[in-house]
Amino acid sequence: MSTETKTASNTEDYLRMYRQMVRIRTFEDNANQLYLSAKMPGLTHMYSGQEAVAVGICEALKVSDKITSTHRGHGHCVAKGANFKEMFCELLGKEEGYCRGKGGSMHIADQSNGNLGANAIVGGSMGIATGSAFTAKMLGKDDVTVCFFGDGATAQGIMYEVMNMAALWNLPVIYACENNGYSEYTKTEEIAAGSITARAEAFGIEAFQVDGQDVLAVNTLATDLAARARKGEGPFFIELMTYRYHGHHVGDINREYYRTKDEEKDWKENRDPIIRFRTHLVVEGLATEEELDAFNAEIASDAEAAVAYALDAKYPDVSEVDMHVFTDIKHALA
Amino acid sequence: MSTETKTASNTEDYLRMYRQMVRIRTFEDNANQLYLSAKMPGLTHMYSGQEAVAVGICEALKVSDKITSTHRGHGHCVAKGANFKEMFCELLGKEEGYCRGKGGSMHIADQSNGNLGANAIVGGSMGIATGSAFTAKMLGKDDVTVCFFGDGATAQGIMYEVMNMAALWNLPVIYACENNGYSEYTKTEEIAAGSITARAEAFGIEAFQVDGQDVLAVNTLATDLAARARKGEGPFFIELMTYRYHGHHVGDINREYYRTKDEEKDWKENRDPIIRFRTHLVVEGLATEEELDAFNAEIASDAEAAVAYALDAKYPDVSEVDMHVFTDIKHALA
Amino acid sequence: MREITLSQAVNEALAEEMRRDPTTFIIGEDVAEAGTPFKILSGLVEEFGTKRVVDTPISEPGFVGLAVGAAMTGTRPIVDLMFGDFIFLIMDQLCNQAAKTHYMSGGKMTAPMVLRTNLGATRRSGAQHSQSLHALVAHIPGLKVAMPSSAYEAKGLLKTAIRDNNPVVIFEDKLMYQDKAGVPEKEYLIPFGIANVKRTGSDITLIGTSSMVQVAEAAADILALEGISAEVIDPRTIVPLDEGTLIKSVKKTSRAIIIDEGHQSYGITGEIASRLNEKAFYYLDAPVLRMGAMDVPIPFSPALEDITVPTPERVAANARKLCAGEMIHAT
Amino acid sequence: MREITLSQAVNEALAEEMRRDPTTFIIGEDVAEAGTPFKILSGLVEEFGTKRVVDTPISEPGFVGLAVGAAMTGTRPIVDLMFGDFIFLIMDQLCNQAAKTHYMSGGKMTAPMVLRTNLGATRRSGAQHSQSLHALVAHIPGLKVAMPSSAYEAKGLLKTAIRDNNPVVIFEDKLMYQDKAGVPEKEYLIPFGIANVKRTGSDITLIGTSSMVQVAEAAADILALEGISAEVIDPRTIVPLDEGTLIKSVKKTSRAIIIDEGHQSYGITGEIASRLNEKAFYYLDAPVLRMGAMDVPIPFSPALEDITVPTPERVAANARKLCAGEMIHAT
Ligand SMILES: Cc1ncc(C[n+]2csc(CCOP(=O)(O)OP(=O)(O)O)c2C)c(N)n1
Ligand SMILES: Cc1ncc(C[n+]2csc(CCOP(=O)(O)OP(=O)(O)O)c2C)c(N)n1
Ligand SMILES: [Mg+2]
Ligand SMILES: [Mg+2]
Repeated sequence: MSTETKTASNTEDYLRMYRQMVRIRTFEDNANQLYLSAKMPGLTHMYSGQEAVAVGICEALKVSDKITSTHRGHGHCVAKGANFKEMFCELLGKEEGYCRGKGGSMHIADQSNGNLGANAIVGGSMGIATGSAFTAKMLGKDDVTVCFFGDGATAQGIMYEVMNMAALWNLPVIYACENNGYSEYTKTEEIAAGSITARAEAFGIEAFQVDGQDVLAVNTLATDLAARARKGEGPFFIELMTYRYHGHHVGDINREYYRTKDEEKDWKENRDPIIRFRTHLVVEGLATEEELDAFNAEIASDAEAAVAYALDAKYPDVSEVDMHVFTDIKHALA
Repeated sequence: MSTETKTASNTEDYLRMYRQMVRIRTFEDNANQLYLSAKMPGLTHMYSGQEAVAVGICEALKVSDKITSTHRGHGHCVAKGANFKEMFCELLGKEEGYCRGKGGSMHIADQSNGNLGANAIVGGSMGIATGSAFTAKMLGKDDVTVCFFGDGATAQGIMYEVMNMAALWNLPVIYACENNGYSEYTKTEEIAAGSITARAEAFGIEAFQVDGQDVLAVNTLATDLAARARKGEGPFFIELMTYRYHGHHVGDINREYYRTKDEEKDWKENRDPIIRFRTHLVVEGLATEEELDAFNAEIASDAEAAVAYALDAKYPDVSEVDMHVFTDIKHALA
Repeated sequence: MREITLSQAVNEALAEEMRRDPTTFIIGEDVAEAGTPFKILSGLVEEFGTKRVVDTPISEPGFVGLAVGAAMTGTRPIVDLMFGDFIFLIMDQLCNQAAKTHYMSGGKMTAPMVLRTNLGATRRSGAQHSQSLHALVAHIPGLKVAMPSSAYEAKGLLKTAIRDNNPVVIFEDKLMYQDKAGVPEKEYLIPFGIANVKRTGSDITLIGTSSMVQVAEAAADILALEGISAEVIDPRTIVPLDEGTLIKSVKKTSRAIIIDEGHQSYGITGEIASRLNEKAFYYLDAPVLRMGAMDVPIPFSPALEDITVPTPERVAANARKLCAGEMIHAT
Repeated sequence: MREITLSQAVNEALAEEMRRDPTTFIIGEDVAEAGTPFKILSGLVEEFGTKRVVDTPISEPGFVGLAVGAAMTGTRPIVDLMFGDFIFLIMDQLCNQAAKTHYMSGGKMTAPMVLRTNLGATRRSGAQHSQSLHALVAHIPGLKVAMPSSAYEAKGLLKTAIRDNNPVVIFEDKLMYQDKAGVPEKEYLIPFGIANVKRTGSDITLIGTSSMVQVAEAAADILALEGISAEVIDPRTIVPLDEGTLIKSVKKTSRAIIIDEGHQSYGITGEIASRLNEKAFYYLDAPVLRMGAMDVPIPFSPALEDITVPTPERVAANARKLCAGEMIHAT
């Protein structure tokens, strides 16, 4: 995430985008490994394959800009500036996690970087994002809010309710629909009639469709829309065409009944956002293979260290169980 | 409501449409009078001004076709075939009412004529209407369901949820949006961004806008769409431009802060659906002024008799209070 | 002390708090020019403008969700939910989101919002506009729930609610909007979690919520004529609940009736009665009785509606029997 | 008797009823090919086709509303709500519409639908996927509420629910989907409103719902070793509630604990405890205790989550104290 509002047009920005995408992929590979080795409580939803969406968008934002995230939220969290250590601690339910272990993967939040949190209710954060934009407008701040959600979430009525209000009141919010072709085990075309972008347009909202595997295309569009939203020209809607590499969640292993291995292979081999961007960087002479490999290695060892730390970290004390129910009552059950 | 599916192209049909519109207006004038004379419990929402919508549509339907209605539901109820007597009894909370007095104005229903009921939750019947269409399709019946709702109800998310499903599954449902320019004390343009018909079109639903004060235009369109819906070509969406003459409810007397008397006058004098249709009937030689006056008089006396009957009718016995909570438990609190 | 209506009291509380804190705003349907169908908010838009008194489309889940997000990011929304019955529409935003924000974030985020809505039957409004649904939100950890019993409480509790950093739901009795009570001109707040002993007595404790406090007081008047001395207590907030004051009273009187306008079964009377039974067990001379609304959808017909809710006469009748030892086992 | 899992029992109930009644259909998210994320419905779409096992978009209010309308017009929808926590999203359709249809129409219309959903924590699923929200629907007149405690009940109650002409909500414990129990091959139904005395005892009555019946039984085992004889009762349905059986038992044992996985405050334990207190007052030797889930959003961390729900050890510990007369006033 950049500290200034600008297009990511120089090498430094590009390399940060590359690194952030690799960080997400690396985080997810480690999280998946934790699941497979039965070290992680519960299930989690992998973001791998969609990295260009989170990174392309978050790199267009300031720290004080807000995002709302989803059940598939690790990518947004990393892209908006979170650290591995607190993230892994949260995934393992440890006290040093972003939410002191109380949230877990589906509720990870990082307020210091403007991430208002993942959400386990599909569509559950659409109101929150719109309200965040309302705050910005009411208090005269120039913050923009990006609302991430999946294609499946477009079936939730609340989306239309808040788009209507955002449009009526010109709120600085960008609705970012990550269309990865599936909601759980169902293809998008089976659950979405008509056109997703037309649904936003019907409310008078400018809507765009963009290749979600092309980080620069995403970033260019997001940078432009964020700037326009700051000027009061919002809201906007983006449909980002992307793909998730893993199952719906880490436990969704046998998925041939709903999508073919060939399809997965095609996306991974021919449209991977990291490979594509890496090639671009090398071809354009912005980085060498060696430099990029060095980034990868550094990120891998960062992740390894964070995982090891988190595994060893302590759980919250049981006395925390009734803390934070209310802001002003230390122990709700005392 | 005709017993056969057909266009209302002959005199008899026209005269029935005229009578039905007059019956609605007469019903409402009496209901309003009951309120003003403090004889009616609670408040009620008048349909006067919108008669061509309910009548134009319901005359395109069979008895076994279904409708769902709204808080402003007397018009739909009359148009779908209900009697004055049971209606007034219901409005007064009497045992002989359509719902034994338990529903009242906002929940009046008339299952025998396919009216699944008024609804006091704005947008609350959209799921019900869509489900009714689902039944027809699943059981292989050729019934069509019309879902009546106001412009204000287009802000409820459930509308988009059910339109999506209706479109995906080609359900025989017609969404009939009565745009009377206001939801309560707010103008439609202040609460509806973009275009209402475009919102349906975005789901791949064919949408139409029609003059809701022209009963023949409404009836022609509805007849066509009902026939197409029966063939599996639905769902459809109609926006009917209309106007309510009274306040939001009978108690909404001083309304100049939200709409002018001139505006009301203009609609009443220049676009009244009954006056317009009456002129048409006379000009085309389908009826004489005298014949029409005779209808009016007959309806007025019917209404008068029904009101008198209802005022005298008895309330349900107090033992009914815990009946009908469950179908199989006679007294829920026994 | 001057007397004003509950509706005016609410209006004053809002105006005072909005003057004090520029981050507060009102949001809901027809709250601005119309001042709500109950005309409670009249005048506020004139003072604070449409930026802070915001008319919404008929999108309850949407505008409550918006309020949650606004609250999380630095403003203090005061949501107007026109009828308490619409709470069914917004449970997800209120209970899955607002109520859990602080906890799920490990204390890092807050959602300081107020949801003002109403309860109460006998207005001939039918089953979808007459419910008293406070039990539903009281069951969800993370929400505070206030139930003012007069104009005085309505003002003081609302002001406290607006300053609270937690999501608060406040239920006004829509039958009481025009009822007057003494309300000081000087600013005051009523703290949450402190019950109000409206009248002291020695034979039986009558615990009422919202307008049932008045029913309890009327019952106490009837009982007084018969020489039965009833203590009347208004918990004021059901979350947090001032258990201590209630238990103390019951230990003294040995008998209690809880009176509430929510449906009786699986409602709040069971919770309060259970706590009294658990914590004052050996002091009780009779079972703690509960009087809620009947477990039926509220019927429209006046002939039926009026018998669905507790009345002073019925409360007095039950109290009489309890005191006479005729209800060793309630039926 | 053969043993099958709760998940298989549900699957069988659905298959049998769908064969019997061609107007039944299943509707919900990922119910067809995927057979739900819990794989409960596997095989049904193969037998009944996608016309009767209907995958929906992620539109809970929409498809529940659709089910209400379908039920009102001649079909019998069986709605699959993936997580009980999503009930917040559909309260309006369930409680304002389905629950009131029969009553508001004066008995002329019905909404015979079943909403199958689940409850239960300790699955490390976080605060929005771990709630046990049956108290909310139990409070609303017009809904029946079933809470199967094993595969046997899951099948028998679900079949009854499908044939019931009222809207029924059935909560399965998601932790129990793989638990096995004896289930007859021969068709059977379990009537609503009849509690099941799982084991007889003389010292204390343990009333549990859903998987808390197993917790109660495990507690009874612990207590038996100490010479305390516990009666364990499963109400099976909380609406209607078989008050008679519960009261009879408590009159015999003089002590009771209600164990439930919903939040304790303003939940179902208060209702059941109150009814016992009211109707068996002079038979009680100790206050009726309640053990619900803690009044906190369910935390993700395993270190915290496990202590939020009742355990056999804690039930036994409370029972022990009650029987020893150490809890004249519970704390
Ligand atoms: C309200 C609600 N309904 C259902 C679910 C279960 N669920 C979790 S993720 C998911 C699919 C979401 O699809 P999409 O929005 O496309 O996001 P993706 O998983 O593809 O990233 C579903 C149905 C939920 N968590 N919340
Ligand atoms: C869910 C819900 N929100 C709000 C209301 C209060 N209300 C009743 S009618 C109405 C306006 C409806 O406007 P519209 O749909 O245009 O219908 P009209 O009254 O114009 O016929 C409102 C806000 C309600 N009954 N239900
Ligand atoms: Mg998706
Ligand atoms: Mg309107």
